[in-house]
Amino acid sequence: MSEVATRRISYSQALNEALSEEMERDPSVLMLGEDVAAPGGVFGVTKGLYEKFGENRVLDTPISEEAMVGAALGASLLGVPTVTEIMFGDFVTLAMDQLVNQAAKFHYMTGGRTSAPMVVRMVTGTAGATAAQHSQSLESWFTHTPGLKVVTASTPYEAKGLLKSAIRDPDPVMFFEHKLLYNSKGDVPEGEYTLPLGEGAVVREGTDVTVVAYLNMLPKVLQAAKKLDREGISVEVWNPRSLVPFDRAGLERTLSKTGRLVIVHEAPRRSGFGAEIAAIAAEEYFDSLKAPICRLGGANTPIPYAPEMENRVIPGVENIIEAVRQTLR
Amino acid sequence: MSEVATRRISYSQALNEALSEEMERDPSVLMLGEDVAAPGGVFGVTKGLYEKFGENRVLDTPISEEAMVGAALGASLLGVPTVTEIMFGDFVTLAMDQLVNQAAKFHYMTGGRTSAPMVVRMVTGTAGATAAQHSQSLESWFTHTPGLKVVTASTPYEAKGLLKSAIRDPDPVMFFEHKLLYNSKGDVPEGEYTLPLGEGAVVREGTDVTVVAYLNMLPKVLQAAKKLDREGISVEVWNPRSLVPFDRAGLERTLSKTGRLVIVHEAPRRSGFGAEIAAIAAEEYFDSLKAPICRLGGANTPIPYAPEMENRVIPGVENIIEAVRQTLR
Amino acid sequence: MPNNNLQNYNPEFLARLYHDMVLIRRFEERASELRNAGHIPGFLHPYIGQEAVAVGICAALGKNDFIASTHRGHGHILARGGEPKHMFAELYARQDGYNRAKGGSLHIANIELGIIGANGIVGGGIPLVVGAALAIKRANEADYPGTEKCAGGVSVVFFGDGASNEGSFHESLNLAALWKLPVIFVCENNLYGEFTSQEKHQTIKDIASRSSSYNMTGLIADGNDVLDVFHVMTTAVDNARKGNGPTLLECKTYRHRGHYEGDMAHYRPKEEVEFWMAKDPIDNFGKRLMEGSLMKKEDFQTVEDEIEKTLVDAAEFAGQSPHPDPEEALENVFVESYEGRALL
Amino acid sequence: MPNNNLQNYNPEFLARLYHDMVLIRRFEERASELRNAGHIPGFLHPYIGQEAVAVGICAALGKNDFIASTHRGHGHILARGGEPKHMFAELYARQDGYNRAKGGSLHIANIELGIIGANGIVGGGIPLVVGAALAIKRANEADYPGTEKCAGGVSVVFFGDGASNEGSFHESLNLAALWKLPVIFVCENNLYGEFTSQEKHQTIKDIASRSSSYNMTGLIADGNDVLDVFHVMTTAVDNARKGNGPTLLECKTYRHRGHYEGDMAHYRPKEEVEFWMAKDPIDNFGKRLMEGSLMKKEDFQTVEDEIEKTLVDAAEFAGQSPHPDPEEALENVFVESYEGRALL
Ligand SMILES: Cc1ncc(C[n+]2csc(CCOP(=O)(O)OP(=O)(O)O)c2C)c(N)n1
Ligand SMILES: Cc1ncc(C[n+]2csc(CCOP(=O)(O)OP(=O)(O)O)c2C)c(N)n1
Ligand SMILES: [Mg+2]
Ligand SMILES: [Mg+2]
Repeated sequence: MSEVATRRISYSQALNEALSEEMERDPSVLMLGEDVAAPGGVFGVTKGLYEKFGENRVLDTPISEEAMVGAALGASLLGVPTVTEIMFGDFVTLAMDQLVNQAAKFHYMTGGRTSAPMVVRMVTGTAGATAAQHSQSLESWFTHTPGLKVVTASTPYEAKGLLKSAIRDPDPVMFFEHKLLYNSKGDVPEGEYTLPLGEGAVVREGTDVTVVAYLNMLPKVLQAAKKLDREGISVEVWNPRSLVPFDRAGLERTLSKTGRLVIVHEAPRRSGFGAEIAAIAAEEYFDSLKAPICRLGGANTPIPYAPEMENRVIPGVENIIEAVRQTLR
Repeated sequence: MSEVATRRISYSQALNEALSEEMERDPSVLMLGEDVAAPGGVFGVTKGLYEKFGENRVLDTPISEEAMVGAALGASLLGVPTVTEIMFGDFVTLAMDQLVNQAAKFHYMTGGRTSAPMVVRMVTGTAGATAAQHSQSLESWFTHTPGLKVVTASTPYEAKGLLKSAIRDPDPVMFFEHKLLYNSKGDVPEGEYTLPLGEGAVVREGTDVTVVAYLNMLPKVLQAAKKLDREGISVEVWNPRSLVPFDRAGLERTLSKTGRLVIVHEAPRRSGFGAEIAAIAAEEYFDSLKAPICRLGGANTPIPYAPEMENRVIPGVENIIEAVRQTLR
Repeated sequence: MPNNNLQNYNPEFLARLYHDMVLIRRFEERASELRNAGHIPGFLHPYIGQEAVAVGICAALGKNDFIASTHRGHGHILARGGEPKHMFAELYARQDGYNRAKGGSLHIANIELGIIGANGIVGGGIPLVVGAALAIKRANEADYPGTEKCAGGVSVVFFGDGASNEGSFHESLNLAALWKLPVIFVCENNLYGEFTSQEKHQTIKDIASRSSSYNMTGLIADGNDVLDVFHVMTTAVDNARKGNGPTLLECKTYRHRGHYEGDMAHYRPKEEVEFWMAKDPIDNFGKRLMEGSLMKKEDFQTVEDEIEKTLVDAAEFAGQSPHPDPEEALENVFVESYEGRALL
Repeated sequence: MPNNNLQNYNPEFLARLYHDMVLIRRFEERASELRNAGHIPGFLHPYIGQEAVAVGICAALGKNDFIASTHRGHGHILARGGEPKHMFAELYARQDGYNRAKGGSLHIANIELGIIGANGIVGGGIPLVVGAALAIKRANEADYPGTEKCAGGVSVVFFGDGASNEGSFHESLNLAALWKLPVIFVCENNLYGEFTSQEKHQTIKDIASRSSSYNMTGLIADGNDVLDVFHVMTTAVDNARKGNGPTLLECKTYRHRGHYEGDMAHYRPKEEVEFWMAKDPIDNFGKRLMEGSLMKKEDFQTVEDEIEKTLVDAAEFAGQSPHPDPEEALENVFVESYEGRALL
């Protein structure tokens, strides 16, 4: 790999750059959302775009998620790509029909004769005692909805590269961000780049066990891996980046190397995307498995308010370490 | 087991009896839905209830799924149990917020100080060229939503016994029925009975492989099992009945007997409930597994209109036979 | 300004309106026969009785305009230029269908013809036209590839009285009004949502009055009078093109048949049915054309003959169109290859 | 019939209104301080400026009535009889909180007090009161266990101008009107939904006018005048209890602070803020009480002192309440044991 000049910027700035560059590249792209224009979004991701691209391209919507997403779809069907922000991922519940029955199926239902280049960005995850209706991680639902692509961004580098790809993608993309990552910093190339959907990444090489993680579980897993290193346990950390399309070959490569699998996500364990990964492994790479698979997910509970309970229901570094040890037992 | 007098009735009649008996038992139970009153529901499940219980207890709603489900929840929070029919399961997309952010979480968010005894019945599955927006099987989403119970009814016996339990249950229950089962007939006890949620059933005993199935895959699996019997393959068929709560002990029993697992459902394979079952097996019963797990699910596509394509995306008897054979290879 | 007076219209235009209504009627009758004969696997929601709405509305539209439709969509699609042969092929579930047999009656779409699509979800199409209008607005503002396909256009959604109770109706009207988008929301009030009459699903009579919640123009047309529909629609379209924003246009009408093919509609009072049958949009318009000496008896027969031939040919075309390969079911989940904008 | 004339009211009643408004104001100020001091982990949406609405509305309610609230819910809950100590304990995330530290500010509920709950979803509570009213109607019709807890009641939902654009608003009003349910839909129009002003989220000024879409009574109250709110609400409640159906009641008001604790609200014009500050509901009502010789200067101090003590005690109670055991997080997903109806 040739040397690429990079800068250290925040995840949130990386997203902002992606939006800005893509809106510049393609004069038709529109952005929609609640308080995304002058206010720049409640998490500040869209700051400055309204000033730069004007009120015709960065639109504040009333509080009406169903119409907002439906309108994004309608525009995209006519060749105007849209990026829609759902303020908290929990509110996607109000737009499910437009996403699931309309956006996901349009291309298919029309025999391939339409295309819906739309991105729906949403923030996910538990942080800061925002309780049950502002803390969920709902990505798994959308992986069960054929016709939607599902992308998670875990670092500033991914945030920018994946969001740019998502905006250029001809299909509807559900783009998941995490509250706790917005301020995290990382190296991002100076120039233009994109990251393909459907390609995972080995974030840390190791030989004893593969830990799959994304979003805010990734930094926790990396911490755990460091600690485990001191115990002489070598952890390979693999990040699928996009859940749909899913990089099976990447999973296979790491599994055939380690033979042990731990999957970590913040969403409730039951029927989370970890179940799908575990099932793939148990079906297709069964013979490479040297030990039972271990899934670590959020507890099968709503998210409680009190911080000590909040912590209890989300996998922590210690849980990850314990899970890895157990897999090696 | 002592002899119980039975009759042969249809699945749809069994549901109707459950509704009627429970509304008689408890004078507060209300029923809501689109065209459930005088018309008796588009699938005829609620026929006669309006005549029997009157317009104060069997309510036709306007076409507004969100308010309908929210109203059901509001009534149930005040101690009035409700049974709501969503005409086609696909339309549940319009009521997701009330189900997921409200009903599922109320008991939890209030520290256990409220209860929402509500049932949401919906018909699911692919049949009769009803295409992408009238054919889905969405049960997996709700298994990923802590606070909701998820029940499937695969026979008249189950339909009546499980629906009665669901209505008496203090928690919100998502109750899944299947289009193609409404006219199927089966033995149902004469008198009062209920079936507990959280208890699966061995539908057919066998020794070589366990096939897990529910809803309209169950009769297909039974057909396949019969055919396989002639090849000398002994299939145990296990029906979880309720997905949440899930009968782990039941799964363990059958797996420890056969050591081989095939899971069949109509919902898309990716992130379907089969993934969860496979993951449980690969985590907890790994050592009893003699072969890779095999999941058979709907294709990861929307449901197409043309019958020949419809057939292609839903597991058929031949696919099941092939999967079982492969697991034994 | 067009109005309800026959003399103000070009005779060919009037003949076309009549023709299009009859085409829809005969198409629906034929579809029902073909379904009963086992050629159509899915269910159908016949548009019979409401023809004046689809035809009057679409007659006011031009090339860059878009419509979104409903479960009861055949009439809209025919009025907007859908070809019976590709529609029958779709209903037959054959390769030459508009949607290559993947959609069926509930999902016929063709963006090139300005048809965003029928829709199986009641109210599901309403937000889509808000978006289409956004795209139109964007095309009006800026030049980018595809602009020419929708610049200057308006977008139109059909929906029923029942649909006017869905949240999507409310949210979409609010949005369109706020952004002054070129949308015409066409409510076909046929007095029933499935088996439930209007007074059992809402407490108002004039759905157009709901426009006041959005400070939007609300108009009512006699949905059984194609010229009235056209006339009122023209006002709405003019306003939309001038940038004066959306309109909620209610067309009062009635479906002659049950909710779907097979529903005997016993829930409707006999007098009501008779009242509306007497207001048949085709018979009445035909009579007016006769009285105005715009069509002669034999002209009607000519129309019928021509349509009969079209439909016979269309059904034959559909019957001869190949069945899809089952493996096609696995295609088109995602766009396979994508160079530039897919459609426009 | 109550009205806006002080002389028509019992002095104790008036004093209670004043007291309750001050209690809310001081509660919110204190909550903000406690949050800044690190005692409250979650975010807060202060109700300051809108006190007359909560107090006027709840003063018209009785024991069998129910309210559902919003993200900006502390005022409603206090006005309905919520105890500051259990509220602070909830905000502190302690065991003695109304929701045992599982809900926090956005979810405080107590069915025994007639509080169905605050709600983190804009518009999320609106359908719930339609259901509560259904339960009330059922209790009025039939005797079954729990009936006595809600028979004869009405149910009330608070929501904002922003929420009036959600589909749930539309669907719920339609349903309540259709079924003539005893619901009062109280829209607190404080001119903003988050950072977006009313004219940027809808094209109407009077949200009450949306009642016409449902043939429902729509009323407007001066949301900064507690007596006017009470007066108008009384009419609505009477109507509901008499079986005359629901009302949409808009209260025009303003929040003094930002959308949430920490929002500096720079998006609001200075003149607008000043205009509304001069209409402070507490100051103005206090002045009227003085002018009417219903409260003396020292009475105001007594109210302040009493409330100060209540809040100091409440904060102390909250601070001493035990932290939840983290393992409690795993409880209450489902009802553990269930004998008979859980609540009523
Ligand atoms: C969201 C949703 N709910 C319910 C249905 C079932 N359904 C199909 S058509 C229909 C009635 C629609 O009534 P209306 O909007 O008046 O249209 P009409 O059938 O009269 O043309 C219903 C309830 C549906 N398809 N989608
Ligand atoms: C469904 C949903 N969308 C968006 C939000 C984020 N949000 C919280 S409060 C709020 C503004 C609500 O405005 P309004 O209804 O006027 O109430 P106010 O805050 O003025 O009291 C928004 C957009 C939410 N909580 N729920
Ligand atoms: Mg209708
Ligand atoms: Mg507001």
